[in-house]
Amino acid sequence: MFPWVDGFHWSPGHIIFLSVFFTVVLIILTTFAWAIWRTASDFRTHRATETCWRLNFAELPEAERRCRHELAGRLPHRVCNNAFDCRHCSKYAEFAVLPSKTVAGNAGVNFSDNLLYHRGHTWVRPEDNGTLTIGLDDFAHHLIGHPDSVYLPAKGSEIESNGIAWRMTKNGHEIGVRAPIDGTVVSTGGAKDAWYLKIRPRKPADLRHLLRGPEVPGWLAGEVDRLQLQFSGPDAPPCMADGGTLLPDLMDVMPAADWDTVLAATFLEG
Amino acid sequence: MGNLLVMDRRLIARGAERTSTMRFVLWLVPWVALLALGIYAAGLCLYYGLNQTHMDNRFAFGMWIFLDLGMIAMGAGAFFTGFLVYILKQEDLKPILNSAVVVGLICYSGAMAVLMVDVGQPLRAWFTFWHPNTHSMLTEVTFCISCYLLVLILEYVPVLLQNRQLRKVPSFLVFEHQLHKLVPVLAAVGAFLSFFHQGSLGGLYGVLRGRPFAFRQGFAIWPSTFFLFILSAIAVGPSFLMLVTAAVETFAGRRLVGANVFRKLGFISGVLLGAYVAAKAIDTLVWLNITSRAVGFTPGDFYAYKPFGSALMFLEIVPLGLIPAFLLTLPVTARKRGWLLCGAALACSGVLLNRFVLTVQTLALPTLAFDEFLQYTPSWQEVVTFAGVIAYGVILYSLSYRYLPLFGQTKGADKNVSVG
Amino acid sequence: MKVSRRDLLIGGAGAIAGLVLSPVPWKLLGDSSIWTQNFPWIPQPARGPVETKYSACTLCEAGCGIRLRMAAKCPVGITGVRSHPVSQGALCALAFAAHQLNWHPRRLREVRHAGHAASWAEAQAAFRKACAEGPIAIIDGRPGRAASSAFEAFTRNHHGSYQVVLSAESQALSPYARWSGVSVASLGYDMENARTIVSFGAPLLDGWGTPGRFTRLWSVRAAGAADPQLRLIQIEPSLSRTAARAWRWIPVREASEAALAAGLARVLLEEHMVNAKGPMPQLSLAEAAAATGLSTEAIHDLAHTMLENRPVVVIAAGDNPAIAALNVLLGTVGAPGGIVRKRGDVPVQIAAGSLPSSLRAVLVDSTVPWEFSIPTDAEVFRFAAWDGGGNKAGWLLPAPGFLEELTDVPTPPTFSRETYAVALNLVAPSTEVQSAAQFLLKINPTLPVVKKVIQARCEEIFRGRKGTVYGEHAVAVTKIDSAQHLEEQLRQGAVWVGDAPSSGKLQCDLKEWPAENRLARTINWATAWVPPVFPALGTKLYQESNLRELPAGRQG
Amino acid sequence: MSARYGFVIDLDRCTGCGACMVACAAENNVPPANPRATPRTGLTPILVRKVSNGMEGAAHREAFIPIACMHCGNETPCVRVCPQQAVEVDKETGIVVQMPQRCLGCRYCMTACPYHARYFNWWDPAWPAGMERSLNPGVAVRMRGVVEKCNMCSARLHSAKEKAAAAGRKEIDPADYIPACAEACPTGAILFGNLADKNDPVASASHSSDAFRLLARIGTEPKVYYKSTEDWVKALAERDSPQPTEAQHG
Repeated sequence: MFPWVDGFHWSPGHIIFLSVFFTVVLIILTTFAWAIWRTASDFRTHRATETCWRLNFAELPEAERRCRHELAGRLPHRVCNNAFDCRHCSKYAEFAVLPSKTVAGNAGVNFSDNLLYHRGHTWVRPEDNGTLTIGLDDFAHHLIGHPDSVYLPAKGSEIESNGIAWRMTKNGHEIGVRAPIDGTVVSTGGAKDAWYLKIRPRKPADLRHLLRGPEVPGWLAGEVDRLQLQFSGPDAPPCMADGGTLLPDLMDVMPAADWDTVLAATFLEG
Repeated sequence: MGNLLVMDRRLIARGAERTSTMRFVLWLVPWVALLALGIYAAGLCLYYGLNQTHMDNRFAFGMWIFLDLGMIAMGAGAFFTGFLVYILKQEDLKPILNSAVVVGLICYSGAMAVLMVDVGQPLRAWFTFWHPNTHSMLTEVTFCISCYLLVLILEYVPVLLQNRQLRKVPSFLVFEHQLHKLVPVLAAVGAFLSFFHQGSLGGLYGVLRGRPFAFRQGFAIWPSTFFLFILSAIAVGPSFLMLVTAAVETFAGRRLVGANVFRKLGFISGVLLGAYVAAKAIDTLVWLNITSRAVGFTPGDFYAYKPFGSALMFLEIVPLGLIPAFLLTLPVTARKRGWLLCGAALACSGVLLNRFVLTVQTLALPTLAFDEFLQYTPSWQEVVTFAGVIAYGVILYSLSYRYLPLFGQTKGADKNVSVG
Repeated sequence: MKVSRRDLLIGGAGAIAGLVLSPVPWKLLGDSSIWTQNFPWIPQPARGPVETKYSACTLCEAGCGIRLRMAAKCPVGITGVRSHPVSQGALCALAFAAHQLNWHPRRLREVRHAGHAASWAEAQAAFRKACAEGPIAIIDGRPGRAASSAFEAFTRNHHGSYQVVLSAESQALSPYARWSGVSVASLGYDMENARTIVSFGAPLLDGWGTPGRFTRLWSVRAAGAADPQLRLIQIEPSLSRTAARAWRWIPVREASEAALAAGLARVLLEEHMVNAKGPMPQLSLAEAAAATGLSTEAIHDLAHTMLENRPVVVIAAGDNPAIAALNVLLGTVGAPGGIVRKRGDVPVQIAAGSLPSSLRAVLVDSTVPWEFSIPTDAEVFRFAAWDGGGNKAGWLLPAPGFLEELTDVPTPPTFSRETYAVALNLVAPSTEVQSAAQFLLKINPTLPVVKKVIQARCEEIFRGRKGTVYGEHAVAVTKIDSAQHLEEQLRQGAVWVGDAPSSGKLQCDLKEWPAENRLARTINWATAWVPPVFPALGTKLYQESNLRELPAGRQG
Repeated sequence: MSARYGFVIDLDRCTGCGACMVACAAENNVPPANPRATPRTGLTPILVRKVSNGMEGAAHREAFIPIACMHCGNETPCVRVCPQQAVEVDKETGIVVQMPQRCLGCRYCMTACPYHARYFNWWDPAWPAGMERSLNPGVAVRMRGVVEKCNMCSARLHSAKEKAAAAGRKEIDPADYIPACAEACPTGAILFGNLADKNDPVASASHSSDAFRLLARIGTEPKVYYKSTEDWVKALAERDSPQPTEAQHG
């Protein structure tokens, strides 16, 4: 194996054989090490969360990747291929100016025009003091109702957009809520108050990627449809008829449903 | 119990359609039992020594070596598919890539496990690395197989990390992402290694000048069996993948890959098999008429002893070689899934027969003029140990199939397939 | 602090990686391989000063010369002694592992009475009682030893009878003894001067007589030659090892040897090929041919071949007068290359089997083969170093094992000259053992002591001024200065050999052709081997290969 | 100068007594058979095999052929295949040396050997209680799971070398080195010596017209020669029974 080990010969065959072997091992180990190093550097440069989100995004079924402009009725059909980050979307501005058609009926899911919505069912409210308040939207509230427990990040900790902002549990299901935007946590609320986090964005916040105005009802309508689809099926529990409204605390009302899938879809789990 | 159900549900990729936890457990139970038995039998062999087997001084190799060779040939699908996809850019084979990796991993790790029981002093296995004899084909095999096993594990990691729960850990997800980008490198290395050890496994017998039944002339340092084994392995690897996929499809009750993939695998397999059969035929003629005659051995010395008649050679070359080659390539049959699978099955059995003949007949035949022809039947410990390996394979594959995206890279795709 | 799944996974991975990178697993790997080289249960050879000793093998009457490698006072290897005049460096296959016998699982380690453990005191009490109550007999398997004289003395003092079990080789010589009145022990074959040897089933090349003597002779004068100086004609139903290597093999029907002898005699007499005038056998040539399954021509040719190059000697496998008679016709009895008489004379002994019916007890010496069935229902005191199994004897008495007692080695039968050697007790007895002589000595302290008898014999030889002592060098007795010196040499493994046989003094006149046709005792390769067990390494011959078969009645 | 030790075995003289087998086992501390051992799983570094000319009746002939490691001098099959150099050809003596403590027990060498002269330790070596005291101190006992074979009693060669060194001699005294089998053979059928030494009896014997080697045409240059005057025995050299005249070359 090595010159100092018994059985080593300085013969061409022996040398060639061993050098090939060592080369191969070296390549394999280098590959492995390289992957690890790249991973580490991704975390150092805060690209990790972004990468994760993009990978998970790639896993989303097309139906859940509809472009905001389609939701707002500006376009007939368009699938987002930008991980819902309109800030880097070349087409954003071009489509944003098109006229929008508001979708009628929202199945009893409330929303407010002065909140900005993230696809992970959180809303963002810019405060006068420059901080941003983050909360769960009405749709999420209808599903979860009152969570059994909430694990919020500590004051002063950083959250990154599309990373997990906070975790909640309900009936043994773990729910990770994606952060709509990055920044530093300045204070934490909870289920009892209407909001969960107040954060201070790193730089003057660019909120372009969040849904607003006509896009929201379209999006929510789609979500409700999806919910309906997921509830329908052979062993589905009784659920809202067309035009009916979403009951509150659905998870308590229909514990038998496949909540695992529903929650995964709702909170954009990959 | 309910807890188990929830756990199971959460491990299955979102939207993937899998059988109920109950049925899955019931499916696993017998295999787990078999695995336990196998571990017990292997334990006997390790604790009391190889006297537990029916091998002896003449049958120094037995059922284990034969099946190891078979398994490794079948596992060739892994490196070959990787080679086709990443090096030859046959993107349309991508859907079976993960499955191929798992099959390869099972075959190689299983073979290694059996080898560790088969050697008399497993604790000294590493001597081969420490004091290698580079003239020995077995050294080449040992080095390549262990390296390639490492490669297979590295190739398996990204698949594993795509499990729904594991990918929730950001570092794993990112690592998977990064490693995946480097898989072509691994594929290349894997192809190189497999190429050599598949060959060396053939060389194993080809170099035995003391066994004229196995000894072959060669090119450079490699006897002809070196190349025949490579050819037969890459010929039969895809066929085996087809069989595995078909089996899984039967159990899953739905198509997992497009028919085009099958046809392509079949075609590749068939063409290579044809080449192999041709090469083997020539090799056999040269060996019978020149190589073995030169040392005073006539075909009679090889084929006079039942059950190892010349019929066996014919069976290997024509019904299990030529015919499947045609079944897999001719458009008429290749279009029909049934014929395709039938061809694949024949091809696999043909190569298995080849490994059997080289391992068992080589040792059964007399060499000295006053030697007698010997028989050998494996002991239950041998059989059960190997059955345990099969069980291990089935279990690992079932788990992988249930919890990992084996067919199709995206859940979306998986869904589409499952719907369509 | 809450440990999340993530922490666990990462921790686990880290732990594994750390362990692999640490030296721990690699050190363990190294140690494990060293461990495999000396598992605790693998025996380690005993270390100790290695010395060489010479002695004589006492396991059969051949008394071959052996060289022992001793480590830590324990024999670890046995080889033959080239310079030994009788065995000439050859040994039987089993002798090479004889030093393992003393640890044989069947070694007798305690006095047993009717299958139960007993003590030497009880055994002695029982024998004393028996002697007091009635006549006893002592059966000796190897006459002429110092112990034998002790046996004879005891039987004289206690109105017992001293009996001897003769080996097959000695039995083959007994007809001549009966006809000439000379004791069997003083008869032998002068093979060195024979040019044709006709063996009627005697395994001449398979442990017959003294393994070395004839095999060496044969390999030098006969082996492989088309027309050898020494012609070996083997007459035997099956192709034995001897038959396979013989110059000629003549297959005959089972137990038809005597008939063939008669047939040959007829040819010799009718065609006046020999000087003798008779007696003529009753059997006609045709009858002989029919009995043996040979053609009359074949018998005819054989007769001629026998006489082609003389001297010729006929050797039987056992006590078979018809075959012996053939030698008388050929006039080879008392002639060079034939049956010869050794110097000196040993009192005539009677073979066992004719035991008095009313016996109180029988003492069987350890030299009597295990398979010898004692034809009496008296109380039996059986001495043996190993238990051959299926023993009926009332008393089973553990005798000294291989080289565990001081004994002398008298002339082997079949040898043409007198010899004398001594085997020391080189090995410390591994168990509480007693030889028959020691046993009797405890009962009757006036008996001759082995040590003394050996001394006496040495002095006798010294005074005889005849023969040569073969030790490191061959030294004529006349050159040795004292009896003590001679004894010392013998004790160190030398062997004394008497002068060349005096031919002539042997008269066998046959009145009539011996009618009775005793069957030749069937002989197998281990007949001479006295212990009922084989050395452990015997398995190489009969279990781990198909070379031989474990003879019936022997224990592996 | 380097020797080429070898045997010339005179089959005319071999009576198949088996002394060589037992003497070899005793010298080399080969354990006695496990109760379950058979001729196919035994340990017989030298094995005497019985052969016959296949005839019936009086024409039936038998002979005995002692088979030990042939110490092949060319392309030594076992040496080439051993993955970890547990077998090597000693340059000084031409002896093919097996190193049990290096052996992995893969048994590849056994499949490579055309003479079936290699044996696997299927069982742990075991002697009846106390008998280990009779073991030869010069030779280490092999452990279970390794291959062993005839080493030409290397232990004896070793002590011969020591003796020579002690006497200040470079070369060993041939009289000091003779393997157990050759020493034990009662008929002197097994001749041992240095084939490279023109004056050595084995050298001349190996060139006799009656001498032949087994499967010589495979080209492994065995260093064990056989001698016989019987043609049917000579014909056993090769499988396709060549004429005795052909039997020598190869």
